[in-house]
Amino acid sequence: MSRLARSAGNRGSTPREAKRAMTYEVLLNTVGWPLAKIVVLLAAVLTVVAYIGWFERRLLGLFQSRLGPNRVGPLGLLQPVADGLKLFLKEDIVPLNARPFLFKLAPVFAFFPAFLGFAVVSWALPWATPSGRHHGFVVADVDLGILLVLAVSSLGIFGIILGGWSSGSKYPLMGSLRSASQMLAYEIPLTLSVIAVILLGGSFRLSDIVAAQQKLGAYFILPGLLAFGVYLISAVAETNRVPFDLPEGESEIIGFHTEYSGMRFGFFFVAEYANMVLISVIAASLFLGGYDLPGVDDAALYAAHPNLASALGVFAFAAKSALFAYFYVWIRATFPRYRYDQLLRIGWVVLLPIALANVALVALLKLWLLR
Amino acid sequence: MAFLWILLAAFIAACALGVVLSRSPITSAVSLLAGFLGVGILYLCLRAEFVAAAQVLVYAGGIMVLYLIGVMFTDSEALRLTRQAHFQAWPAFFLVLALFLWMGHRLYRSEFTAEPPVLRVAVAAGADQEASAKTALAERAGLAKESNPRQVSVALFRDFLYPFEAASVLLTVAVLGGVFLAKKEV
Amino acid sequence: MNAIGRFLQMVTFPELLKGMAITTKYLAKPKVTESYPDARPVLPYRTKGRLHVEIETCISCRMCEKACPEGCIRVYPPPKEVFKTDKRPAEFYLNQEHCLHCGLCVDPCPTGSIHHSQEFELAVVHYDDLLFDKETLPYDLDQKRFRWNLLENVPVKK
Amino acid sequence: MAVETRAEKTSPLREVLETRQYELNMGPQHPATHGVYRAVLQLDGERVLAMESVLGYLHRGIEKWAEYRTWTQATPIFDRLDYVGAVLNGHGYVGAVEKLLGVEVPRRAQYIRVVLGELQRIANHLLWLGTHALDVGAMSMLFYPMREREVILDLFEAMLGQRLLPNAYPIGGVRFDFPKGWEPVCRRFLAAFPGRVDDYEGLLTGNRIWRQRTIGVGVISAKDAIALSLSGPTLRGSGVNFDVRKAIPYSSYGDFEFEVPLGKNGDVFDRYLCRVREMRQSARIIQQALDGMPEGELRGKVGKIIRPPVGEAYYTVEAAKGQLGYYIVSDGGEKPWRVHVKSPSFVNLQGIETMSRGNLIADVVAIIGSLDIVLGEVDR
Repeated sequence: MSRLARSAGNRGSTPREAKRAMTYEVLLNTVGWPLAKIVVLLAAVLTVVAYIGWFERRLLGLFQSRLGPNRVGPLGLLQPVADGLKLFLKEDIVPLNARPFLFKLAPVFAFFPAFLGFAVVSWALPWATPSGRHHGFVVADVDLGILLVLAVSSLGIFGIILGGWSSGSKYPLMGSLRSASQMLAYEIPLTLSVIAVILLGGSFRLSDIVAAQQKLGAYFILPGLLAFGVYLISAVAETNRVPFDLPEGESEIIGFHTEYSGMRFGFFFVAEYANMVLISVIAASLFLGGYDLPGVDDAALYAAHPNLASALGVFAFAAKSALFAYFYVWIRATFPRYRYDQLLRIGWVVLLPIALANVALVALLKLWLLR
Repeated sequence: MAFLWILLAAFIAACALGVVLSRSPITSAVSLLAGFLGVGILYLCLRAEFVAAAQVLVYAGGIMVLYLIGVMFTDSEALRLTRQAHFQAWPAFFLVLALFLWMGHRLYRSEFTAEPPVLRVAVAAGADQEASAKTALAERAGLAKESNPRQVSVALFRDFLYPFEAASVLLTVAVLGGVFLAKKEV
Repeated sequence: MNAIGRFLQMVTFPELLKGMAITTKYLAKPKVTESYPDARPVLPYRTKGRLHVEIETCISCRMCEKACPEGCIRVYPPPKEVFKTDKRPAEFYLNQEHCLHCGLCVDPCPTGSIHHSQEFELAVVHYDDLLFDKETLPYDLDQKRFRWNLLENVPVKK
Repeated sequence: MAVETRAEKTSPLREVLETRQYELNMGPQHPATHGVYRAVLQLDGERVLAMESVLGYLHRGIEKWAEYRTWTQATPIFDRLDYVGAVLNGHGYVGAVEKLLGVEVPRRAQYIRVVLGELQRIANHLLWLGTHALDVGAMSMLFYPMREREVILDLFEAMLGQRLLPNAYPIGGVRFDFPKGWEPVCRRFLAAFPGRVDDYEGLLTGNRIWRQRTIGVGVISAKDAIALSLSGPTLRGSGVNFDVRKAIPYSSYGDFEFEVPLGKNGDVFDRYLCRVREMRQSARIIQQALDGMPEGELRGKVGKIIRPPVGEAYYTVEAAKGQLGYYIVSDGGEKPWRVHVKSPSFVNLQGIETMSRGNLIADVVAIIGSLDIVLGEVDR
């Protein structure tokens, strides 16, 4: 490390040293910074995911005239730690009927896609360092950001299907069947509603979509109100939450993870909350302007105080995402659960035509009004 | 990069063999899934991110789910015990071998150039169109820098619009036929 | 008109919003949870908690023993010569493990020596901790000062 | 048809790929069966083709148990039949013994029994509402009714000393009068209660998800319901006007004005509506009973040792689940010779096979919920 630092300091003294400095520079840009970003992002996301569980339970408690978890630590803030510890210490049971390899693989399949999607989310305007470099608040600012999220999140279903099937039990099997048909039914409206936003924004890249909203002067929730509604409903269905929590359906079929215990169950659990966070974050940046500060001219602020704008942007983004998380909990506190056939009917007969028509509508809107 | 390619190719080939050789249908399906993902990564290496995303989204996320459901709900233990269609194995082997040899031959004989087919067609048609084709090419080169989805959309909606639409008609017909068949059985 | 109204109701879902308003209403209201070990509940006087027996006033009449449907009370009167002067039981066994908390033993007691207390935390480490004899019987110091008025079931100062 | 026969001949995989039914054991450990009830479902996909109830996991031999106790000692055990409607159970047994003894229960005691019984009915329906709604997925609806039920249980504790299994009545009357300060609390509860029921209805009755989940599900016609001798709200949901409180008024129920809510279609939704409306009616009855509470004795003339004359008696009350009947036979001794319980949950459970045939698994859960069974009473 010290040698590297020295070589960077005496830049260009000898050709060999210069080459080494360049290698160092390249390594830093291709491996170092992305890795650091990934670590920071993963830590942040994991913390948020852990506390979204606490948030949900507390909020549900408040909705239901009770207090929610408040025993572990102040305000119950250490509850996620206790839960995690409990899951880790529990016995890991593989049923006799199960297919051991797939049974063990399935939670991993559920776990990783849920976190992969965060890589393309643009959290704020780039952070400026004193040396004049700009670091984007994004791990991979690729062309097809939102498309990548959709593609990767569609993989999460394999964890559920394989987990349910490989348990070798009827209840999880039914859970995984429900889950599979539900995901298929709601993935299309979800994608179509996102496509409407992509049409409005003119790019797959999330930062471009936010920039387009800033340019338009209005968040896409206004021109894409229908898309927003479709997105909201199908996102609830995609994350298996009330009123579309049939794959779990804890009073009916207990769920695809009936046979799981310990940390393997924990993986599913964390994946579900990670998906919830991801879908809130995506919704915030697609429809509510992401890190745009409402009522503030972001560009001017960024020109004056770039880092202040960035920091405020992260907070605005978090607040907007929390709005969605609150909404999900609110819904969970209020509604009963749909039935399997009703759920599929809503997906295919109601949401899909609306989403299709909406794409056409938004295209016309784009052609005539927002040129 | 070449090393990565060899690794991926070996992985995909292994997955493909797993699909064919495995006795348990669920293992076949899972190896097919792994193969799809491998191909997706291959596309990523070729800088065809859009195609990679589409591959994962459509094949891995959509079609494989249907396969898996289909396989899951058959009695796979009984299926494993029945020897299926063994009389077809040898003819199929020779057929595939012939196809493989033919494809290898074609690949070996063909020369790879950086020029896209449009230009070659234009050159063949005459110097008159060459200029317009060249401007198209220059435009494409500009696009290549710009973005991946745009390239795909230009290819689909400008260069190959008719094949694209024909394919969509074909798919619609297939869907209708599927619905028809399914309805009849119920 | 009716059809239009129904359509409007379908797309604006007022009933779902009403439900959400109700949950929001309770979000702001005070909560009903009692944080039990921190805040001890104040139990009403008639609460039938653990049985307490005042051996000092017991006259070994064995009415409670006969009344108990589970047979969890055993009273052994003292020998006859002692009984003439001192009616306190020679031994008194109480099996709290089988107690139904029905209160049937309290009704017939002529001296009000056996009664339910407000003690409700009956969890013990071992079953044997629920078996009591004369020495270990729980004994309510607060209620010792009172006699039991059977009809009214209210405490009366001695 | 021709295609199919050819396929039959040619495809060796036909047997493997054929669509088959399968059997699913729902319970005895299942969150939606409200205890240790087990249903064996024959399923085609998620559709129920046939259903068989398997009972007896909670059999405790309560009827036999009572034969080994004196008449008085047997009272607390009948609380444990339907452990969420204990006061009403006790009322049934005590009433039967009083009938056999020929004891006149004082009017004040009768009114107190009405008040406590209707409170218990509300408490039972609240618990039913919470669990039923939770089965269908409405989570908050578990907690809101529990909050009100807690008030009722507190009232029970202040009045009877216990919350759940209070051993409420001695033979011949009631044990205690209302304690000081009890009536105002009860009246306050009654004043607030209709608003709370409005809230439940706001969350469920109009809600389209709830309606879709319950309307047209688990239908049983009035004819079938009578043939299966269902009773209580389960029967009235099918539109049959039979309520023991009206048909055979006991314990001065004739003095009070109340309606018997009836359903129309006999589906889950109608049974739900019946129970919710019944709660409002119960509150009305309590109000009337508290207003018109007569003065007087609390207990009729009953000896310390109860020895009913040789004979038999049948006494029936409208318990929370339906018609609860006690058939008792005395041989003139201190102990009952025979106590037989006609328990509403057990009888109502007969209807489940008719109701759930052709429905989905999720509907079976809703139907079990709508029957309001308590396994303690089913298996006795």
